[in-house]
Amino acid sequence: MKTTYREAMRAALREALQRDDRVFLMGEDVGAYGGCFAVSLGLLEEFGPERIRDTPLSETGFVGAGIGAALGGMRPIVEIMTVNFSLLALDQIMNNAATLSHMSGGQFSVPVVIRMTTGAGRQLAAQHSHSLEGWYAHIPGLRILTPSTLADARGMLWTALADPDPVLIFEHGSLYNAAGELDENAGAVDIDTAAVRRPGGDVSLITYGGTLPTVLDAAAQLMEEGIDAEVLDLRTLRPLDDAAILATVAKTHRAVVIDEGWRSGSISAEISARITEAAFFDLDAPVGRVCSAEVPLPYARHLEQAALPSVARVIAAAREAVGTRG
Amino acid sequence: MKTTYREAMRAALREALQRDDRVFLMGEDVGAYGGCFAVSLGLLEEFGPERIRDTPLSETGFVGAGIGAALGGMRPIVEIMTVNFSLLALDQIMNNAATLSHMSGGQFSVPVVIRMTTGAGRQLAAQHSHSLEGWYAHIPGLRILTPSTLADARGMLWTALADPDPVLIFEHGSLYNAAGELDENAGAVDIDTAAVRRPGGDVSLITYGGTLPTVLDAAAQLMEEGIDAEVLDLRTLRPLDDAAILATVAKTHRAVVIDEGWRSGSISAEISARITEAAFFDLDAPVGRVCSAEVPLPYARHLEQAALPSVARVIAAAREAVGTRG
Amino acid sequence: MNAERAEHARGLLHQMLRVRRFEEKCVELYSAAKIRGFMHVYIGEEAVAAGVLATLEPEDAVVATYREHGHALLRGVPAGAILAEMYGFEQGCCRGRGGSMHLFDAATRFFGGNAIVAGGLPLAIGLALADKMAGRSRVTACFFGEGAVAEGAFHESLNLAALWRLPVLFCCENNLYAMGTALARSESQTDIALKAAAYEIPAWPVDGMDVLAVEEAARRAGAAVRGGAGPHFLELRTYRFRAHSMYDPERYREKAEVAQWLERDPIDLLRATLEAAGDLPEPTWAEVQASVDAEVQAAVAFAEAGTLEPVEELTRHVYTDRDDTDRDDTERNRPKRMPT
Amino acid sequence: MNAERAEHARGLLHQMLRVRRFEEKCVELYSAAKIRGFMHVYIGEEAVAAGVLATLEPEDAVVATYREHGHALLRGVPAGAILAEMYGFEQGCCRGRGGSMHLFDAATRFFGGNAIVAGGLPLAIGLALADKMAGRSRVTACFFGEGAVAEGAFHESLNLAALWRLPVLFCCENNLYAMGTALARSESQTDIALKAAAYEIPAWPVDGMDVLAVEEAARRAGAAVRGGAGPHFLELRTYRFRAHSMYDPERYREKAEVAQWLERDPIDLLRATLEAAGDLPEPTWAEVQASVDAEVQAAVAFAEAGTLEPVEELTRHVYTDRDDTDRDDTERNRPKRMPT
Ligand SMILES: Cc1ncc(C[n+]2csc(CCOP(=O)(O)OP(=O)(O)O)c2C)c(N)n1
Ligand SMILES: Cc1ncc(C[n+]2csc(CCOP(=O)(O)OP(=O)(O)O)c2C)c(N)n1
Ligand SMILES: [Mg+2]
Ligand SMILES: [Mg+2]
Repeated sequence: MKTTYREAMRAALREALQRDDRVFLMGEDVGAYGGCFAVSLGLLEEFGPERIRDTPLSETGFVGAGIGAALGGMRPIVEIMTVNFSLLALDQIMNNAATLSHMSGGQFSVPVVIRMTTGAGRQLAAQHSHSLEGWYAHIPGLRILTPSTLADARGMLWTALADPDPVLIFEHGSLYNAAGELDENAGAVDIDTAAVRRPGGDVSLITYGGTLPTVLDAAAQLMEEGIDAEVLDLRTLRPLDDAAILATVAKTHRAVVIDEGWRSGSISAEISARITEAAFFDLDAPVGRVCSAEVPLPYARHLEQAALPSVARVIAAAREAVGTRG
Repeated sequence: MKTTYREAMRAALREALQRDDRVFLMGEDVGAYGGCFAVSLGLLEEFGPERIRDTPLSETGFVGAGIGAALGGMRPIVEIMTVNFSLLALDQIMNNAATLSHMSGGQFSVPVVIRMTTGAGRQLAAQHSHSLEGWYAHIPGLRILTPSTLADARGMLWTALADPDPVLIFEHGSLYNAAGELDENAGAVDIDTAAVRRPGGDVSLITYGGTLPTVLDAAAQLMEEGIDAEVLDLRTLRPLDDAAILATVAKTHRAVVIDEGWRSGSISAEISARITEAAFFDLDAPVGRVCSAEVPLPYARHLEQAALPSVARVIAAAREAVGTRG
Repeated sequence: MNAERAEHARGLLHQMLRVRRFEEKCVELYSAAKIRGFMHVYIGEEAVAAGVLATLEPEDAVVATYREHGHALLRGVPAGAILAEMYGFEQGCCRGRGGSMHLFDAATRFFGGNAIVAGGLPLAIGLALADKMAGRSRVTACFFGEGAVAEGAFHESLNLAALWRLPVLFCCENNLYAMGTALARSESQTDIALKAAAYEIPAWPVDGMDVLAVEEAARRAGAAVRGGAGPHFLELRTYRFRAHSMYDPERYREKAEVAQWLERDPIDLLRATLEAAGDLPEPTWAEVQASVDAEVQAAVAFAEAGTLEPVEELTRHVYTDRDDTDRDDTERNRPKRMPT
Repeated sequence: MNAERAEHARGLLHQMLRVRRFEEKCVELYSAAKIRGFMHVYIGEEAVAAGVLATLEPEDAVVATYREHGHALLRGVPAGAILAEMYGFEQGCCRGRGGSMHLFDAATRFFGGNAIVAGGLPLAIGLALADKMAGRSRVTACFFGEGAVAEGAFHESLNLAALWRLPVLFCCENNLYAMGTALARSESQTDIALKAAAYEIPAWPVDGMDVLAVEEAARRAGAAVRGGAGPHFLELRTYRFRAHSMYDPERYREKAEVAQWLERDPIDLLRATLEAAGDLPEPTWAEVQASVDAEVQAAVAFAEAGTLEPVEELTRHVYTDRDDTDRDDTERNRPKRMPT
């Protein structure tokens, strides 16, 4: 079946709404407008305004309400338009969603799913373009998902809803129009493991989300020059699948982590540190990193593109890793 | 002169208020109450309610107002009681303070100083105890300071106020009562460099802020067993003083980073990654990390203490680093 | 008073006294370093929680602040479990993880214990939304101080509640101070009930030192809420007799002001009313006191006998235990066991 | 109208037309992919910015939203610099870093260009606080949509402004929709001026399609603000004729509603008034149009001739350039150079 990332997300939403009465979608313009990125288009007509619930511009209020509704037995899906706006709700996310289970000594669970668009590439500038999913992965109590494929766009939501704890799903804005084939019967997928998207033996390219297509492009080009890269899609940033990370490094002895977050304090740093800690003497080269430039994303296209991980930068980092004598 | 960290901070505030009309202090209970940790005690009487400005409970509002006042030519010092509450103001901090200079193409500067208490150890539990300074260090456009000594408590504020860009100062709650000698003439200090607090040749213990005393204790004990540790106090978490980090590692070839943040995605990971990137073949052991357990800080003392970096854990990590064959 | 009403009033007096004596004991135990961290007592404000909570049903929900010992106690959380929590013991209602500011109890639908000012309001909105969507006729009572009114979260929550006609009973504990900040120094409009009116939420001020008045108002408002009339808002005018927390030197208010309010002690007031009507004969009052003292003493004994959770359990409950969870249960957030 | 008044009204007509034609050109250039990202035009709402900005002094400050081309233009930012900004060129008012949603100009004290809804309000509070503390008699005009009223930041800001009697002129552009959300679906109380009244801020609704009414109200309110009477609040009732942004298929409102509002086009209204009074003879109107067309054309030419900033400059301005900054200047945030 031909579909797009956006349609796959929508199919996942529809399925969840059909399967479980407790599920509802809430956020700014998810209903009458059809979703700011048209993900929920048509769902209002199908499920009505109670379950496709437009909210006022009140990120703290409606994210907190999602957390409360989860405490009250519902399975809310809260949509935040863009990751930058989620900062307005961060108190509710960190101080409530992520802590209630622990603070209550395990009495409560918070089965809320919070979805948001992340990432740059569409010239939306410094207040709409950041990639903070790796930053959110710092917070204990949360689970962080970054679907990069049609199958994950289709399958991660249901698993997230079945999870008793708060799950944040980051959808990269550049992926919504990604088109491709998806199995008619595609459904829930696991949210615990990373996936090798391209096997290879020379260097491990570790990435996730919106950067996966860039990395796969780079891997294809690297093959032309005889470098056979393995591409690992992390899929879940918290908790990280350490076993998969170490397995690919054990195979290749060289790794480059690619992510769209700002470099300092990025999830790439964490992965680099973990690899070093667990596989130091296996490594033939230091772990490389390709991240975004440390700048509020600029509007101008050439500057924005220069700030982001590119095929060329991935290739250069892979070459450097492979070129290093072990 | 005998003094405390709290008094040193207060002296710094007083000096700033005396030296520059544009400086004022604003925050919850900084005035009539005397500051929630008594840092500003007495300043209201000295400088009046315009310049020691009590605010309502409105973190977004008054942090944003501080940013605006900085744009308007003032030199505001904004106090947030505790780092957890700063999440309520994160939109203003990241989307405005950190971006305005860049978004405006360099037309504007935002010379605001935002001070807050950070860290655990006082059984304040999950909504008052976190250490998010390393997490804040991810954000381009900010400068992050973590005074750990009396001299830095006394001296960093003025330098921060002279800086044209937003500076966040994190004061560890466990340090306020720290007492010691301070030069009568102590004044402004640089905020660009890390400082070696204890020279040594066997292993580098890299830390900052509230964890420094723990690390110095550990170093003293390590010396007894013949391990001569060098202790580097980062002082500034953004930008990191790479030269100092690499210099100590070049000397010892072994490093352990100690910080009170949660381990995953910590500033420790960043430092580990940078060391690996720049000094991989100099290292005789993987860079170690001692961080907080990944848990919303619990109230019970034994659990809280178990979650935090301790002398014992630092010693164990240092031993492991030294014991590793290069 | 007729006999039934007198009996009822004595019940309220008993409840207020439970809180008073419990809090006094907490202060004592804090001084003895048995309790640590930040602790905020409710002494002086007992009529508010006692009056409102008397009107709730077991299936209703309660959301409170860090000054919530009294609310937890009156909601039915055992005194021993609360005190053991403050001792940091595993017999505490949150296994020692929450402490004074973070009491929770699934059995009584007591949702905290929120130490972020105004942070509980959005949770209350969500709890009420869940009830409304599920067609359950329940009330969520949400307590917060007048200091919370300046927070954006307060306003977003009121608007959502009104817009969606959610069954929330907002209970603003207006004790005139937020730490050291007097209301007039934190709000341009100090008439709190007017704030709610700006959302078209029915709101009225109540004498928060008169437990019968509080109960009456809460019953009226609660009935409307339960009946589907949307949120209601009570501004409960009260005063804290003690410092904000155990660290507060109280520089910001006059002793005379405190003394004046002490004359309106809610316990004394009700006791005087009952006595004047001959509805509180000495043996009864002595019995009430004795029963309260016994309860507090038993709670201390329970807490003193508590044990520390093994340190190996530190990272447990950050995520829900996977084995004791049916991933698709319909009754999550119901108690697995009653807290002791 | 007397001659002076007619002259003045023609000036306002000219200003509105400048915005209209500029915005129409932007739409055209967006379709031609010269402009990218999110873009929000002000067509239909011109009377609001024209009326308010006509009353400001050069030393006053302006804070606006992502729908701010018109405000920037009328505040005096050259059309060419605005357009070049949207082209992403270094001749843009922000060197291409900001784009449509983030126009800034130090020379005219134009502080954005804020793409976080309600995010500009706290900045305005701070700018006004700086003026007040420095004893400067200035106004900070802060524009925002009615959608912003649901955000906590709005309420915190209004309270601070009122509490501290800050010289802020709040200008709520009530165009009835926040993206696809009609006011009645986002506020329980749809009378926006009442919100301000809850903070004891003088507030009144104004016909936002009548530029003379807007100007009159802004002048009155602004004079009070400047005179030290504290913040004032205008609810400017207007309508956007176009979609929310270039991506909006406008599913949420009826064509008939749009058509009805089109009949109250602020430019047509003023033009008709002037014509009826004989105050807009054909040559004059033609001249106005020609001058506007010429300005827009020149702006396009300026933008088309723009150049890209060298990519090496990418990380510049994340922090203030240290060499061109005296660390202790008293006039930071004053322009180093006028934007071209
Ligand atoms: C968001 C936030 N800011 C600041 C604090 C610190 N703080 C704790 S209680 C308090 C005063 C709250 O006053 P009020 O809401 O009136 O409640 P009361 O203590 O009077 O019961 C403050 C400022 C906090 N806990 N949360
Ligand atoms: C905090 C935040 N949430 C959501 C958005 C996305 N968004 C941009 S404009 C807009 C509608 C704002 O409506 P209003 O304030 O009425 O202004 P108008 O567009 O009508 O001028 C929304 C929801 C945003 N930019 N910021
Ligand atoms: Mg209070
Ligand atoms: Mg609008």
